[in-house]
Amino acid sequence: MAKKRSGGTDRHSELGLKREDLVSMHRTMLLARFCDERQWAFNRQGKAPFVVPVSGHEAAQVGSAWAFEAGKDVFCPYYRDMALVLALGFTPRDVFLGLFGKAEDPSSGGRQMPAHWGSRRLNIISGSSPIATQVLHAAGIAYAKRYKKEDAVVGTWFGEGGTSEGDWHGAMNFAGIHKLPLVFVCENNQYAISVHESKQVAGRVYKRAEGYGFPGVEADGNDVLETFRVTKEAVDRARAGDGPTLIELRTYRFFSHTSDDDDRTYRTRAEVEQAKRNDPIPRFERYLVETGILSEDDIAAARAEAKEEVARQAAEAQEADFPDPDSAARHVFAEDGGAA
Amino acid sequence: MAKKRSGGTDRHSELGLKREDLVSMHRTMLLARFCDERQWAFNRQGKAPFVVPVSGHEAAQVGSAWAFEAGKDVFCPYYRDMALVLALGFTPRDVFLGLFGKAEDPSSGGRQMPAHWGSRRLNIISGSSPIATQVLHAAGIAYAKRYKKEDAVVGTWFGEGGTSEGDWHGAMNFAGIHKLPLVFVCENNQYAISVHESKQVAGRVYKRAEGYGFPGVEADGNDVLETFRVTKEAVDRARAGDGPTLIELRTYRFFSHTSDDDDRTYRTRAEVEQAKRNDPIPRFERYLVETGILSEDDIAAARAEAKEEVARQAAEAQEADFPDPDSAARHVFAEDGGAA
Amino acid sequence: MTVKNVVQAVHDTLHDEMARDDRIVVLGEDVGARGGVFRATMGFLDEFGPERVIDTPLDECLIAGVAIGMAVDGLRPVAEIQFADFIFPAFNQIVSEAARLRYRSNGDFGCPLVIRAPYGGGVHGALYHSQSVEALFAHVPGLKVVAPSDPADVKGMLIAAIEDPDPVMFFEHKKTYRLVRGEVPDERYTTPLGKAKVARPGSDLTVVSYGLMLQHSLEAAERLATEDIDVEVIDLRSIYPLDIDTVLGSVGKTSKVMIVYEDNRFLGVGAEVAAQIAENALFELDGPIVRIGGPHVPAMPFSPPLEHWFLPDADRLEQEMRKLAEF
Amino acid sequence: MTVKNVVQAVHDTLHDEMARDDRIVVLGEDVGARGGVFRATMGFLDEFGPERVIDTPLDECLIAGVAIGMAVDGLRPVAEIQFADFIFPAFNQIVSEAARLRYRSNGDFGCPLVIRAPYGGGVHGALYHSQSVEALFAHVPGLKVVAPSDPADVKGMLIAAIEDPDPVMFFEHKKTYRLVRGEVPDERYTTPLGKAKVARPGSDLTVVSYGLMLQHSLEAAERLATEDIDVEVIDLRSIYPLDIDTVLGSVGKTSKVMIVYEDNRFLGVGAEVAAQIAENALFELDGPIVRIGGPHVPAMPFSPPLEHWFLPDADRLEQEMRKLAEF
Ligand SMILES: Cc1ncc(C[n+]2csc(CCOP(=O)(O)OP(=O)(O)O)c2C)c(N)n1
Ligand SMILES: Cc1ncc(C[n+]2csc(CCOP(=O)(O)OP(=O)(O)O)c2C)c(N)n1
Ligand SMILES: [Mg+2]
Ligand SMILES: [Mg+2]
Repeated sequence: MAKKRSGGTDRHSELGLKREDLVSMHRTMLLARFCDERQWAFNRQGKAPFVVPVSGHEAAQVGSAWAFEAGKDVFCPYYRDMALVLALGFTPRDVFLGLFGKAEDPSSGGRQMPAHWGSRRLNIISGSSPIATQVLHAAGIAYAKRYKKEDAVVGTWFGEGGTSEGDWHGAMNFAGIHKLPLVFVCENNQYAISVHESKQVAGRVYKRAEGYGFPGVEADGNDVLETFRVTKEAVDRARAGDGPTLIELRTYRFFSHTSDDDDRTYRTRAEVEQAKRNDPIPRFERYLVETGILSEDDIAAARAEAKEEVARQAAEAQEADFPDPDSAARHVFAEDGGAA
Repeated sequence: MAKKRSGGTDRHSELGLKREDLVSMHRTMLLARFCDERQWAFNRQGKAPFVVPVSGHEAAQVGSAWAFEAGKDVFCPYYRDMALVLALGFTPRDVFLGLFGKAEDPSSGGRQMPAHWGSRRLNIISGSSPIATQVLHAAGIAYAKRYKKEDAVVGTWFGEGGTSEGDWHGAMNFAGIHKLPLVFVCENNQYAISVHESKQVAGRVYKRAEGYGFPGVEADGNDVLETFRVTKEAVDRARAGDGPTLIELRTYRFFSHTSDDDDRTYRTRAEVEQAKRNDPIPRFERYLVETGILSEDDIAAARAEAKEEVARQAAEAQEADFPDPDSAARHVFAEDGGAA
Repeated sequence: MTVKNVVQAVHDTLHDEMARDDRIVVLGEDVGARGGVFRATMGFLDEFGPERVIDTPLDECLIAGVAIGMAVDGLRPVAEIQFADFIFPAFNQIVSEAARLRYRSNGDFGCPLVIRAPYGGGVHGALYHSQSVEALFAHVPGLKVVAPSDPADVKGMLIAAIEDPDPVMFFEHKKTYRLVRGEVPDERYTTPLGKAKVARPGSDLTVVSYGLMLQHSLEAAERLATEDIDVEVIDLRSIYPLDIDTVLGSVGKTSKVMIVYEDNRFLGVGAEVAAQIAENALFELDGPIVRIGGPHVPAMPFSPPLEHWFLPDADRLEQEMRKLAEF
Repeated sequence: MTVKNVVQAVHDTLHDEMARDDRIVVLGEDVGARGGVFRATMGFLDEFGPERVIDTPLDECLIAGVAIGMAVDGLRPVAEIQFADFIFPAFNQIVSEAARLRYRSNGDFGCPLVIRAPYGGGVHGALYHSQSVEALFAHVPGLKVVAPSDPADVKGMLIAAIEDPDPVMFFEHKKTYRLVRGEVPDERYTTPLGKAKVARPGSDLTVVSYGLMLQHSLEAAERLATEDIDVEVIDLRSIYPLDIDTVLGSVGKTSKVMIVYEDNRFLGVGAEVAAQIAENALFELDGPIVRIGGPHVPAMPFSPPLEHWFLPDADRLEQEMRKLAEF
């Protein structure tokens, strides 16, 4: 039912996305953005020692997440993926529990740094700091899924810096050899901390796929419909047994790498401002308005509601308890001696 | 001076190869083949616990070696490269000193397994057993050469199995980013011990290069003029400052992986016999005869001379002394405290 | 009971476990048609098929990382690293990932993974087919590290390792593969990880060892028995958890202790054993705590006289034991 | 003399050495425009140019492997691993290659390489920005491993490391970067690798430490001085070579010894120190050899109460020292 409303071309219907999807995608992007702004505020107030920003990556993450089936598919994200895990079922409260290192932090009970996502319930595999290790786990899981004849696709996310590690090479190779149901999503924001893509990646990321015998595609990572589209194609291929795909989503990170970084040493303000003109959220909102999905007022209301929700849940997380010190000794090994 | 003799098309003159080159290349290939046969004989007699065969790879190694300038260029080979190091200045005696673990073994004084080549004098960088580590050393050396403005090209050799390690990926990436004067030579014999290429390499080796932004070429690894030609082109490009090249030389290993292996578990005799019909030495000899470089008699004489030479030098190495036991404590660290 | 050598025990145990539990897969270099370079998985490909017997690319990082993913998703991978010397490309995946997955997820995820690797020297393996690497892993919280060398223990501990909900590094001394033979019960059983055993009871001197050095220690002890020096030899079997109670019990009896290990001495397993004895039983000792370990030289050179220089044998151990007994 | 903190000492020393020797290049992640995430190479890119100040791809294996190649070809690479926790992808290149190149070539090739890495906890760095890794490398023959924590030592030992013809692992405790300040002589000098120093003389008890724990030990010792407990504190500085003579000299005087280290206790540096004391000075001791080290738990959880649980502080060391002194 592709049709124009208010003069905008409907690109979502042919992708199988309904109005509710778009509204929900928009809300998820807003939640991520406001969680990010809120966590920076806590950091400036000295209440959060470490912040990993997501702003700029919302379209890449939410669009690609939407292409998978929650509850069935499996996710191996990296630290930048706050919007992704929000799309998969994390709440803002969960995010802030992790930020503050509280006992109820679903990822690690306060053991890991913020943004080290994980949840068995949500099929989000616990991630670490060492870059790109998760892509091999994704390959192993994809192999296991097929071995068990389960209908599941595995997605793994990483920055363009992550493509440099040997783990990434190994995962691409293994996935290609076994035609695994696996989707590789590169969020290429052109920097690994301060190192520019030109010093990081010889050639182009998406072009690497051919050398491993499967398709690589490049897409505008700031266009949520586009990131959904290319990922959906890849997920469908994987689910049909046609093997892996490498997707390169080109985007930009608006803030410093983390709160420990100062990006003014390596990026001009002009470059950052330029990139912000391509902010994926206003861009999506223009689409929503043009196609008549939401009015300007609807959007203002959605923004207010999301901001309010984030503030409320952040406050809740702030009140939560720290873990008991002695709990630090637990879970080095299984406690019941039983299987994981 | 490209001309036909005795009906064969001259392919070597336009490559800049003279009669003496061809005779010398032929002799080197023969030396390698006879060293190999001799070392297997020692192994069967219980006189050499460990043998790494080269047979089948002679054209790949000798042709590629000939494209470099000895004394100036730098070499990071792997264990299979006996013909390569013979081309670069190793003598059969050197080979057998290593085989027997004798004190005068130029590579390691008997410390390493046979076939772990190294010689500062010959710019052959000492290699280890862990696969593919040397390709990163080659990248570092190539960087250093350019930094020092020395006119040197670095060559590194590895099997198709070696392309799987992260080190290989890192070296390809670094070489591509810095356009290093580096030539990657893959001796693809379709097996890594027993593992077939189809379980080793997703896609094709030579096609990987494009993903790193530089050329990859495939060539018949059993045709010594062809391996010379493609390598020479790559060396020339590197020397001209135009960056690295990946070369995939397709060949076959005639014997088991090493004397510890038994290839009958994973290769049919028919397959091996078929491959031997493409033996690079008779093939080159046909060329030499057809173009009138050598007569059948010349070839018989060259074979007899090479075999005799190998036997003589092997016997010499057999007589040589073992290292002094206490010498095992030396060279963990520099002895003079001075620089390397 | 059937008499087997170590590698047969590995092969048969792995075979029988795979036959009873299809969550178990083996993966590594040459584990398929070749049956492993030491033949530990011989015949598996034909019997269990290529989906369960996976010839991987030549990339140990991949082997470990993929195995972790499989373990997380409910399989029971048994990965083979062809030689322990080649485990280092996988170091990050093992140490940062397998070892920390449960802890970092506060118990939400586990990693029931076994990594088998042949280690040790005395086989003309030179610098890269001879190393002992157990100490490097035993230092890392979250890993269990075992090194059985008696075929019956190999069976019981391999089953226990596969059943264990956490990652287990299973090191097999390659020289013992064919050298050490023993009776192996035919029925299925497990031998708990983390328990040492008294391999030879004695009263004058405690020798703590494992792997190939255990065999040399036992031989030296037998010889000394003819001189009325009665040596108690303890087979550690497990490096982490370390069964210090069994060691201390023996030391309490003999008052003298020697730790014999093949790995480089400095910060090898003997360092921890010695330190724990020094912390707990200092005043029960009638002699210094003696460590016999590899010199601080890369293990180990190829040429026969050099390899022999590196590796302690029963003769040398006999002398050292006699010296300590007479202290 | 100029008062500097540890990271300034690193920066200034590296800077001055680069200025005098153009064989020196630095390479690592973010060492260029960013000047290193701890600013150890701040300003270098502008001054020395991108050929000598190399922002590498995010691949530690590459960093080590490329640096080895450079070292072999006559440069003097100083590689930075951004956090010691991320050194494991480089483990194979360091342990199999850098450490063994000279030995395996019978002295034909050398590898004059320095690898710098910030290590240690107490900075809310959680499980992957807090680890101590020195023991893993000190076990490996062919590597020198140092961990100075006094700015003057940092200068002298960094120059010595760069001049050294062999690979040196240079570990800098990141918590000391800004915490520890001291006078640094302005002229160029080297401090030999492999020598411990008496950081505080005393007569009742020997405490052996390094890194952040050295600072806590010194503080605890000062407090105990008011109770007439006179603690001698030794700064190991170098893990390999280990200056056991200085330790034994002190133990001979005090008859009591405690080793304090932040790394996981099991097979950490303290194990080797304890073992060497037990071998050499057992009968000079009036108390057990006490090791205070990290629990057998991945170092170290993020949440403040958990991190505090993991990391010993001066209070706890004071108690432990008092207990041993009164033994
Ligand atoms: C193995 C390893 N090395 C270094 C680091 C330090 N580090 C953390 S994030 C990062 C940059 C990652 O860049 P990229 O993959 O492009 O992701 P982005 O942060 O840009 O989203 C680095 C170098 C690390 N975490 N792990
Ligand atoms: C890191 C590492 N893993 C495993 C091995 C054992 N191994 C030695 S050679 C080899 C196969 C290499 O195959 P390839 O690179 O194709 O070279 P070829 O022997 O075929 O010439 C393997 C697995 C090793 N030496 N190093
Ligand atoms: Mg990036
Ligand atoms: Mg091959």
